[in-house]
Amino acid sequence: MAMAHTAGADRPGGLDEPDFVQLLSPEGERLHHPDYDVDFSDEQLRQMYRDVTAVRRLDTEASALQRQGELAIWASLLGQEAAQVGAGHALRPRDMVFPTYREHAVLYCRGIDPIKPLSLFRGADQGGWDPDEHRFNMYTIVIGAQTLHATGYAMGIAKDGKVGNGDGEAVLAFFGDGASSQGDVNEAFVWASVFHAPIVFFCQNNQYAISAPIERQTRVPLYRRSAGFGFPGVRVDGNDVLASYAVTKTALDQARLGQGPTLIEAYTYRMGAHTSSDDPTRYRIASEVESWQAKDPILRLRRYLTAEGIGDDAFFAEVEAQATREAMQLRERVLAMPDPEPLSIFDHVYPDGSPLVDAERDQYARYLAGFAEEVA
Amino acid sequence: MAMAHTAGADRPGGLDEPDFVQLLSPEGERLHHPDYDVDFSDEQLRQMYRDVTAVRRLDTEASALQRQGELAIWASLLGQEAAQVGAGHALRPRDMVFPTYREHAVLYCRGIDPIKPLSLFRGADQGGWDPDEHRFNMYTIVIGAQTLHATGYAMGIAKDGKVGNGDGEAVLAFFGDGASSQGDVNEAFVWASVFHAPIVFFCQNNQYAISAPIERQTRVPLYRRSAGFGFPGVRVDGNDVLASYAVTKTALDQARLGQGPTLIEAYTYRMGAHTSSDDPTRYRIASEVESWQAKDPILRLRRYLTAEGIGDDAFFAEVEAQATREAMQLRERVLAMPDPEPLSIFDHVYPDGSPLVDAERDQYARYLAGFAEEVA
Amino acid sequence: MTMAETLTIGRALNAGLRRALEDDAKVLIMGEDIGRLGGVFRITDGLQKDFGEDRVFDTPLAESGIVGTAIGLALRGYRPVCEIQFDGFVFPAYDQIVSQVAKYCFRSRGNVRLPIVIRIPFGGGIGAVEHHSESPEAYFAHTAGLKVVSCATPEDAYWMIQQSIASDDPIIFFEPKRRYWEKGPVELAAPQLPLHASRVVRAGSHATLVAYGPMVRAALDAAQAAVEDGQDLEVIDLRSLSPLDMDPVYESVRRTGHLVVVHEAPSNVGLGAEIAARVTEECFYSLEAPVLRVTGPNVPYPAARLEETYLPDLDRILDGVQRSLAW
Amino acid sequence: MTMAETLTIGRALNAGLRRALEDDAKVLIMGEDIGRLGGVFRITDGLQKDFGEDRVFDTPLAESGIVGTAIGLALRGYRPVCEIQFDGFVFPAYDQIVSQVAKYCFRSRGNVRLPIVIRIPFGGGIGAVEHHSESPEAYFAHTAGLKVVSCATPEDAYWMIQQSIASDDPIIFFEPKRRYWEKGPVELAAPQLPLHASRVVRAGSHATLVAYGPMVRAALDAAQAAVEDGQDLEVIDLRSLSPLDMDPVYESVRRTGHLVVVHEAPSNVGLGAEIAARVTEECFYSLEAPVLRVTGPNVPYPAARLEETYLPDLDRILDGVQRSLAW
Ligand SMILES: Cc1ncc(C[n+]2csc(CCOP(=O)(O)OP(=O)(O)O)c2C)c(N)n1
Ligand SMILES: Cc1ncc(C[n+]2csc(CCOP(=O)(O)OP(=O)(O)O)c2C)c(N)n1
Ligand SMILES: [Mg+2]
Ligand SMILES: [Mg+2]
Repeated sequence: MAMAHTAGADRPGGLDEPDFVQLLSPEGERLHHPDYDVDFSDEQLRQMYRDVTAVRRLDTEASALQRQGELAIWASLLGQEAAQVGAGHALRPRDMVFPTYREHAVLYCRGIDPIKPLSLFRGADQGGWDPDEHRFNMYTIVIGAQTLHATGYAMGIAKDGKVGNGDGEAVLAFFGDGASSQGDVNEAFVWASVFHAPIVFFCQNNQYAISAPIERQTRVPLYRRSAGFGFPGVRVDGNDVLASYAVTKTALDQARLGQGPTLIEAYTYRMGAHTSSDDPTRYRIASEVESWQAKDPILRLRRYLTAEGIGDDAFFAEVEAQATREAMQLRERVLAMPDPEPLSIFDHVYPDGSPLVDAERDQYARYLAGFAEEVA
Repeated sequence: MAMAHTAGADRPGGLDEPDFVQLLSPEGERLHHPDYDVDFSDEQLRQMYRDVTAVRRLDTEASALQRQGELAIWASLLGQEAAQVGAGHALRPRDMVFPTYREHAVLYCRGIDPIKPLSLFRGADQGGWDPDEHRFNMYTIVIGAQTLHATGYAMGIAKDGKVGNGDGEAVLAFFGDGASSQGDVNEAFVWASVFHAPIVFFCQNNQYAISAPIERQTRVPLYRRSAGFGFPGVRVDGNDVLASYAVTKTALDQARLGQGPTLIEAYTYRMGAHTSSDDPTRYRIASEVESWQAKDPILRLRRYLTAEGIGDDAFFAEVEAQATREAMQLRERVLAMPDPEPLSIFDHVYPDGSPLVDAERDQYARYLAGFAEEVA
Repeated sequence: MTMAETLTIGRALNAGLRRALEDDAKVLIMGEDIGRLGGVFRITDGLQKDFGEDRVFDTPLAESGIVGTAIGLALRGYRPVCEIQFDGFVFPAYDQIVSQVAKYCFRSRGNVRLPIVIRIPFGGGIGAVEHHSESPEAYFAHTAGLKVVSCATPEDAYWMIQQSIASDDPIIFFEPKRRYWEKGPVELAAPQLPLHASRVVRAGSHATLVAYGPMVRAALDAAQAAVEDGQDLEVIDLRSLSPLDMDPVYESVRRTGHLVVVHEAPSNVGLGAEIAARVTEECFYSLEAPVLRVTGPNVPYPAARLEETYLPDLDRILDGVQRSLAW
Repeated sequence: MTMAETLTIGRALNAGLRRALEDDAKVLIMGEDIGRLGGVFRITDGLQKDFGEDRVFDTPLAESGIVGTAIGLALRGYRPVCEIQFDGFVFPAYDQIVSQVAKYCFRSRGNVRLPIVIRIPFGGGIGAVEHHSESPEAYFAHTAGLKVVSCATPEDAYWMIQQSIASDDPIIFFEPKRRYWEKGPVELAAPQLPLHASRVVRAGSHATLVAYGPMVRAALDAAQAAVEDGQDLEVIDLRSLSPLDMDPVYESVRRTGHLVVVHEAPSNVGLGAEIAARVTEECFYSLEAPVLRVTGPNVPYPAARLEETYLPDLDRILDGVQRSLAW
């Protein structure tokens, strides 16, 4: 065991940051950090391994489904499994999550049926799960918008008195490195700080906003952004599930206890394309991607589990098999997914309904019926 | 002479900040600062005194005109004369200024006819001076919007190659403490940093955004905001015209030399109402205002000039008389200001014109002519 | 039993907000300067004092933040009422309103309701500087998923704000700022109309005037003046700008054959166009003239000393009526 | 001498941008992912490589920042062309567009011109997720001080983008994203029409169809299909959405007596309403039926597998024509 500290280039994406927290080296070596020392049970570690493996497998399946035309588009999380599973495990049941469009692993850890994001990316719906049920908000595609929703929600937690006591609740808000440039995200920082809201901002710095490298958004590491808004920031190795867990848990605990917001920058890498529509060869070189393969988040956990005897080949094989079964089931369910009813476009426009929409629904129904008649 | 450092409460509006730059104490004592030591010539000091006195007098006249119904509204700069005149003197002719709606003193230092803002607040026009002529943009009322314009302009300076060399140019962008919460201002910080633009952000923290005290915008001093965006911030005593000059000049020089942006927080106080429509007694106590009277920016300069023998009673009396003359002339010109022509509302909607607007102008002219006929 | 009181529109809004705060502990009021100051128009005067800073609170100065955090508060079960200080300052929040507030219910297939009210003092006529006199209602009425209303009388102010807060729909609530000081009777016992109903406020037979918000008074004044010329104008206050309650308009136009729509916003792709299109479709054979529009011209809102030129007034409305009758 | 080439709309835009960059050193192209990637639709493909990062550059990810800094660049004498990645992402920039870009010339009494072009790929039909298929043109057309155009053919794409960049007016340039891959001839020598002119793209005598952007093709297809039913439809491509060039429309309607307006955006307070209102006013005695609108319904844009229900298509357009003819 050694003390944490990884060297890197001197750029906003660089690793030579004093606050970079790492508990598991790429080689699977367990490191310790003065502020973030957590003891993990073997079962916890195995569950994390199961989850990172499952979400990668599901992601692979989704990518395949997209290529086969079953999904319109897919936003892969490849490479970001550790950041997300670590954060997902740190959540308590009453905590509330505000994702972007890429947090499939957090969604999975929340216990939401993974078919949900697939129906969204298939174009069958717009992700209509009930945010309250699993305390996981709908995906948000407009970059940064959800950080304000998250902050307002956290203000509501405080108004409800659910902070600073035994049944404290907190909010975990995700956003990307690109999103850090949006006014909304910075306004969310203002609000969270001024209202001392129980919120943790979790920025997955995967180094790209589509084709724009992190240098296009900032000259200094993103975790430093929050200090000027009055709350702490910390950079964590986003490919280290243990560190992601430890840092997120600490920050959520502080939020629940009434100590206000934290910004976490999970330093990671988008291994795949931005989405299935993207062609990353246009803007980055293969060697860069390869260099990150060595930092694979699953590999290092497996190495660690192996070295410690927490997981053996049988365990890994079983996890793999289970992940494949899940993926196959998911595939079948996607293929069997019915298309939505045409007239459903008129539903739920307004909670209280609208005569304009009602009239249009009726007119459209008559129009469709006209075709049916013609055909008959 | 003593080293700069003024104590204050431990609040975002507090004064006990290591970077607080002061060169002239409220008592008129000349202080020195390791980073901002400037030698002022006597004539420079006298000119600054003339300017702070003139703008205060003009401001008083404008307030009076408003009360007499000659202006629709007035946004007084009372208390902020030093911050603005210091900044105004630090500008070079080719530098470009982006004001809010309160920078009457900067406008004055730029050599713009002070009737201009009065015609705006009278409602006779919307401040239509030519930004290029005096390199002073139009007033901007939408909070924060101008910081992006300023940043874009600064990017243009860089594109023109007017940076890092002898004829370097820079931009000075004003905004308020309240504006710091707007997304636009934070986006301007992102852009300025990423494009290394020759711009100085000058935040007049007058402690209030209408009724909202600075605590409603931030938990930490505003000058610290910029570090997380990758450029330096400095807090200056905004009631100290020498410090304001020194800090602004240094920052503008750095910008011109290609060293990128700086954020200046001029710590000052809005002595009057937000505008003539406002009633500050609803949200702040008299003793607070009184405590700032002791820090009056003009008083301390006068004390210093007196102590140093740079200005004597004759000088002060002459300056006062001159300011009064200017104010009286201004008053007369406001009273004589003609109302705009009704049909001018159809002018300058588009540089290239529009058939829709032309048709409406014609129709309106006919409509007005109809009245004339009726009367005749 | 009636419990009528005479109030200004401003005081009626204040009373309505107060009652909403009393009736439902989940109601929150938030915005710039709405606490101690009571808002720049004093519409929230005294509410923070009486209901506390937890329920009535000043926000930082950023409109996207106001609406964006209101969404989060609504997701948490609150019913936020946001004040936008002036019409021209709603645009920084436009993304949150159009892409988030308007769509949440639909995209969640009804799982999420956002009972948010966004209050906007709108329109000109108060001698203000730029961005303080805009009429941006068309931008919201064109947006599916939003409802848009505007009150024109103290009684409507009092009830419509309460009905808006009680509604689960997101509502853009336009307040006729130049009429804040106009007085009228307010029946406190119960509302006379549902929120989304238009109303004939003056019966007439020669031509129909349709208006809303600040222009209702202008239309009534025009109708009054027209009496001298022997013309009997019907005036309809739309009250709801989206959805529109058109039946009273159709009914009226079928009788009068003439319709003039009045609003301050520029005509181009404005509410008047929609009303003209629908009325023409529904009353094609009743119309004796095309629907005419008397609106602000298609130019940016001008400096205050030109606003009388810009704003529709009694003369311009009557000119519109004459043109319609002479068609 | 003609120099015609066959290009897709996407390539024609690219060629037009290239030529604008060549013609005027002050032209800049800026936006998200428009550099090395060439834009998500490759409209700016190769331009950074050929004109350098100073003139064609990626911005940070924030639309208000894009438009706001473009204003500053324009004040400095540049002619920025901003790409908004998708229609649904223009709203964070709405304040800068509506309150700043649109008003600068007017409020400066002509001292300031902002020759900014804001390119927006718009409309549905590409199977995208939410916020990628919006038709927000009415929000801009209602705004005095902006001009709004949309191209429907490769030739117009090539010339209208150049004309827009050359114009001193701020222009919102809507690109029919689902038609980016459609091919057509492009005359490279000189444009046939000024920027703000509408055009009869198919002559006909029984009824008039008005469309713009992606719906021009749909209208032409409908007219083609109508031939089988013995109907001869005239199709007009508006091209300019603000100002509207209505004379060809009036002229057509005076001949046909029937008008159907087609757009993807919801009908309520949309472009179709404006056209209906104006045509009714100008052609009151020629119309044999009210102007009908075939548009997207007044609901948020739905999930991709419902967009065929949402979008006007050949059948719905013909249904509109039948209803008009049967009035
Ligand atoms: C307001 C807005 N602008 C543009 C887009 C288009 N867009 C989708 S994802 C993306 C990049 C996001 O980058 P980042 O925040 O780093 O998240 P990541 O995709 O890397 O997870 C962009 C520009 C959008 N969705 N919303
Ligand atoms: C976008 C926007 N929202 C609200 C307003 C209304 N308003 C005008 S000044 C002001 C306070 C500004 O405070 P600050 O930035 O501190 O500047 P100061 O007036 O103190 O100089 C507000 C809220 C506005 N002009 N623009
Ligand atoms: Mg990213
Ligand atoms: Mg202030």
